[in-house]
Amino acid sequence: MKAGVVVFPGSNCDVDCYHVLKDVLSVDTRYVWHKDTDISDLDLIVLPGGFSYGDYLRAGAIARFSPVMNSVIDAAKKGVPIIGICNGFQILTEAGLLPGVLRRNKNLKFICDTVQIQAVNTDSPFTKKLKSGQILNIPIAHGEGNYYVDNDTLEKLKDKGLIAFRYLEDVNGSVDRIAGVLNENKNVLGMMPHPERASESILGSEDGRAIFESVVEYLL
Amino acid sequence: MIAKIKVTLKKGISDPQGQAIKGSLQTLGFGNVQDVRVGKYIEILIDEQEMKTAEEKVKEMCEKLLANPVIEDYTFEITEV
Amino acid sequence: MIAKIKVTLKKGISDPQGQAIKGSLQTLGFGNVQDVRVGKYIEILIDEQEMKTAEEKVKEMCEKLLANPVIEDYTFEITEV
Amino acid sequence: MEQEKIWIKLGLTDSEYEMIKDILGREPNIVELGMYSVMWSEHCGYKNSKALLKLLPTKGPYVLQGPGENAGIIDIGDDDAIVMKVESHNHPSAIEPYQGAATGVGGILRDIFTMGARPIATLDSLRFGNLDDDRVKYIFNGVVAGIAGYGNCMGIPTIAGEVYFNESYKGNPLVNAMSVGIMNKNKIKKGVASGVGNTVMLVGSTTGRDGIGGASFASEELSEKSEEKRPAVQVGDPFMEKLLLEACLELFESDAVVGIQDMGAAGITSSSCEMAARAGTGIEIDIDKVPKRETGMTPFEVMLSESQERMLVVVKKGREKEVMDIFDKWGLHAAVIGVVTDDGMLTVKDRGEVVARVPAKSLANAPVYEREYEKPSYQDDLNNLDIDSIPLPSDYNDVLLRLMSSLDICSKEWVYKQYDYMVRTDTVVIPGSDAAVLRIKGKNKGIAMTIDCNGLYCYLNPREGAKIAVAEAARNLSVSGAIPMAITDGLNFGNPEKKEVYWQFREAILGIKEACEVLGIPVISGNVSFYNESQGKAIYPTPVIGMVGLLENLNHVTTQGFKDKGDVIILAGK
Ligand SMILES: Nc1ncnc2c1ncn2[C@@H]1O[C@H](COP(=O)(O)OP(=O)(O)O)[C@@H](O)[C@H]1O
Repeated sequence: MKAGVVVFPGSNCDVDCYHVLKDVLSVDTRYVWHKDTDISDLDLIVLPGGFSYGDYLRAGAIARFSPVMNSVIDAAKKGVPIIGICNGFQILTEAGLLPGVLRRNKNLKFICDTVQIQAVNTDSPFTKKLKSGQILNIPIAHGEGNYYVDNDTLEKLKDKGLIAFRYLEDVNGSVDRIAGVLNENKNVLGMMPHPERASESILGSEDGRAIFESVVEYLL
Repeated sequence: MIAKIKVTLKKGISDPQGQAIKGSLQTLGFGNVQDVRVGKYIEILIDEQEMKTAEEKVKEMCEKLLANPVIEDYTFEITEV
Repeated sequence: MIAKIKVTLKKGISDPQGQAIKGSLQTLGFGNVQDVRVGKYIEILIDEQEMKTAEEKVKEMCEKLLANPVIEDYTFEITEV
Repeated sequence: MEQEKIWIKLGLTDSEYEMIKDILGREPNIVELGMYSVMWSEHCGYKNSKALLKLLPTKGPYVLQGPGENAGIIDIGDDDAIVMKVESHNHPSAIEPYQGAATGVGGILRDIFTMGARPIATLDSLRFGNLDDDRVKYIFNGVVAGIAGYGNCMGIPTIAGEVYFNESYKGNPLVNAMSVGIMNKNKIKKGVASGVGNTVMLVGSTTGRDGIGGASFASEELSEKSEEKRPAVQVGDPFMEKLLLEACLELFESDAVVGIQDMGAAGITSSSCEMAARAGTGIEIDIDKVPKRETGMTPFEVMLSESQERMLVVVKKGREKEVMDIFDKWGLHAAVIGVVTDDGMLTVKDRGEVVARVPAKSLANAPVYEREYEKPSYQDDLNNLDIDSIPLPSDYNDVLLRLMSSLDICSKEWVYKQYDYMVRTDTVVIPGSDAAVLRIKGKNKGIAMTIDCNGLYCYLNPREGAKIAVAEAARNLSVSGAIPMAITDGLNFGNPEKKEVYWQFREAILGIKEACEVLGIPVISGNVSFYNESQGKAIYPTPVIGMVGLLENLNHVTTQGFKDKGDVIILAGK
């Protein structure tokens, strides 16, 4: 299998995701420049965190129009697993691959912390190694992580089991404490917490690694 | 021509920033402030002769990029420079 | 009354956000976009009878809190609700 | 010009004006005068501090680069080198806290990556007035948000710092940012314009009217009037700088670059004259070729603009296209604006005409002053406290609670939780301990860093206070398991033309010198910020000490806090 980490102008967790896939999990991984459009070699696509285009206007709003995104949308339709972390999640919602929008944190400040999240859905490619209700210690670092969907959409997310993770406590004002969601096909995951920052014991938590391991196992 | 665009939060969507400003204004002594809503104001200079085309284009810009329809509305006016 | 306030960057102050949006609009095919400037749009509902007092108060709010005169200008209009 | 004494308005003295006339053998024109005024300002020229800074020990077994370049460098083994420097942005932050602090971070990061290093951490040392004042709260909020805004967007973790609150900083907050970078020690880049005929390029952002005169502004006391000096504050663009960082590091992979320097205070003027002066060459700049974002800019404005996110690069002749291609890839400007010459002059041309021509070295080497100093009359009184005259508290629990809730002692979580301190996934010890620790990926070693100073101690006794600051920083590193290796010092003082302030400055330097010698830790870079006064009153003398240490074995990391029930508690020292 081959994984790709997309580099938008202003991405800054690209190297962190690359490091976990390549050095920690020994997965064949390459960077994908945002202007490249041929990503047909990839079995897994990561949209990393950061501040693509400075997060100007709205987080993810400009990056969503990068040339690579058409290919990402096509890949999503074909069922290729795609994970958007933090800024990557924001880009996925702006691109319409996931419902909702990420607004400014309710305290209006950037929040960097390690929080607890709970696995809700455990039958997606990204969560299959988790147990339902399992609690993960995982870092967050965002200014715009306040997830919003209207009531109808929320009900739909619940009915179809598309909520991947919830914060144990309300950290940023997200509707229903949602920390991560899946698309209907469950091959696209967006989450605000950073599993790549919790994949090595020296960094204090290895709880995030299961998310990468799940999808690698799914693909093998 | 110059397009002056206001992007505002849809009615019913909470506005924590507006609430924070309201709180600050009240502590600053402006007790009769009842509500504050914060949006974006964008000015775009376009090289376009026809008002009608300009209007169409600006509308398209708003829908594609400038406003997020899930939570935002927009209005604009266009004037000659 | 309702005050509609626009806070914009002073002339000559660079507007990185506007530049990024301009670039994006151009790649989206709006080649005739020549400049983009981004500011804030704030609506304040105040419980005030006198237009004159309202104007004075809003001016004070702008200067004290809503705009930083070092880099920003503001304009507003007030209407009865 | 002679009648109006324009040089006074620009911040030069009569005798400095005479010196300029002597150097040139004629009267300077306005462009030249503008250039001298910024280069001979305290901020760029260090004219009041240079003589004393010479006293600091700057050599040591690990030192690869001491003071004099954009940043200092130490060797941490295996070809790895650590680059570090601290920089103040006090005056801009007093006026526009968010942008002032943000551009402060932007500036110090550029100092690091111009050396060829990738910045891996930022530290911040902050001082404000008491928080019961609304303006102080506004400044505090804005400064922290500004540091967060810039650093987080750049993807460089802000991993340690300090915050103190004291009335003396009310009108003049201190915002010092320190950056640390890592690089291969064989790939150090310097700010030199060598090789006559080589090409001078300006890369990064466009040039506007922002920040004109910022350098001389930073060297003046804050007064009511400074609120009017508006254009001297710039808006930072961390997104642009992130692209600039990546483009520069990519550029350094090739050998096309001869020298590079960031443009901070005094923009094109400082970068070009310093690069020429270091190499003993000259530079000719063509104003027409500078990409501008505003129309009708005069040569004076172009040469003095402090627009952010720009660099001056000297490129081997014929290799310009490589540079353009890399910058183009990152969506940035790269323009040829001049050439290296052999005449030692900084020559500026506008539409074919020479509008300024002065010896580069004369700009880069500001006159050096040794000011008069005198121990302040209040100093002895300050130290006359009779400890026995203070009654013992009746309720120790109450005292403990009061101490713990003091803003200077309480947890600084409110601050550092706004900073992304984990990005790059190297932060092994996060803020909240004595020093922050970063691992170095692929190796079993790490580096620890801290920034410390207690301004009150320095006010009571500047020499002892400075020694205490050095000792505290060294202790913070050693208890974290690291060997202290080098210092970058941020010296924040009042108006050096006042004898008492100059005395404080001198004492503090002597204190740092002594502590460095005893502990064997050299100073490899630093910054001086004078004129930190408001309404005629100086801040507490605040010589901030940034220190980096090496952990040869990451298994030896130790953190604060009790670990397990039953562990033995030992009080060490006396
Ligand atoms: N402005 C700041 N930015 C980042 N970290 C900070 C800041 N202020 C304090 N910290 C962190 O909080 C912890 C406690 O700081 P401080 O109160 O200065 O401790 P001490 O007095 O023990 O040195 C340290 O880890 C320090 O790095």
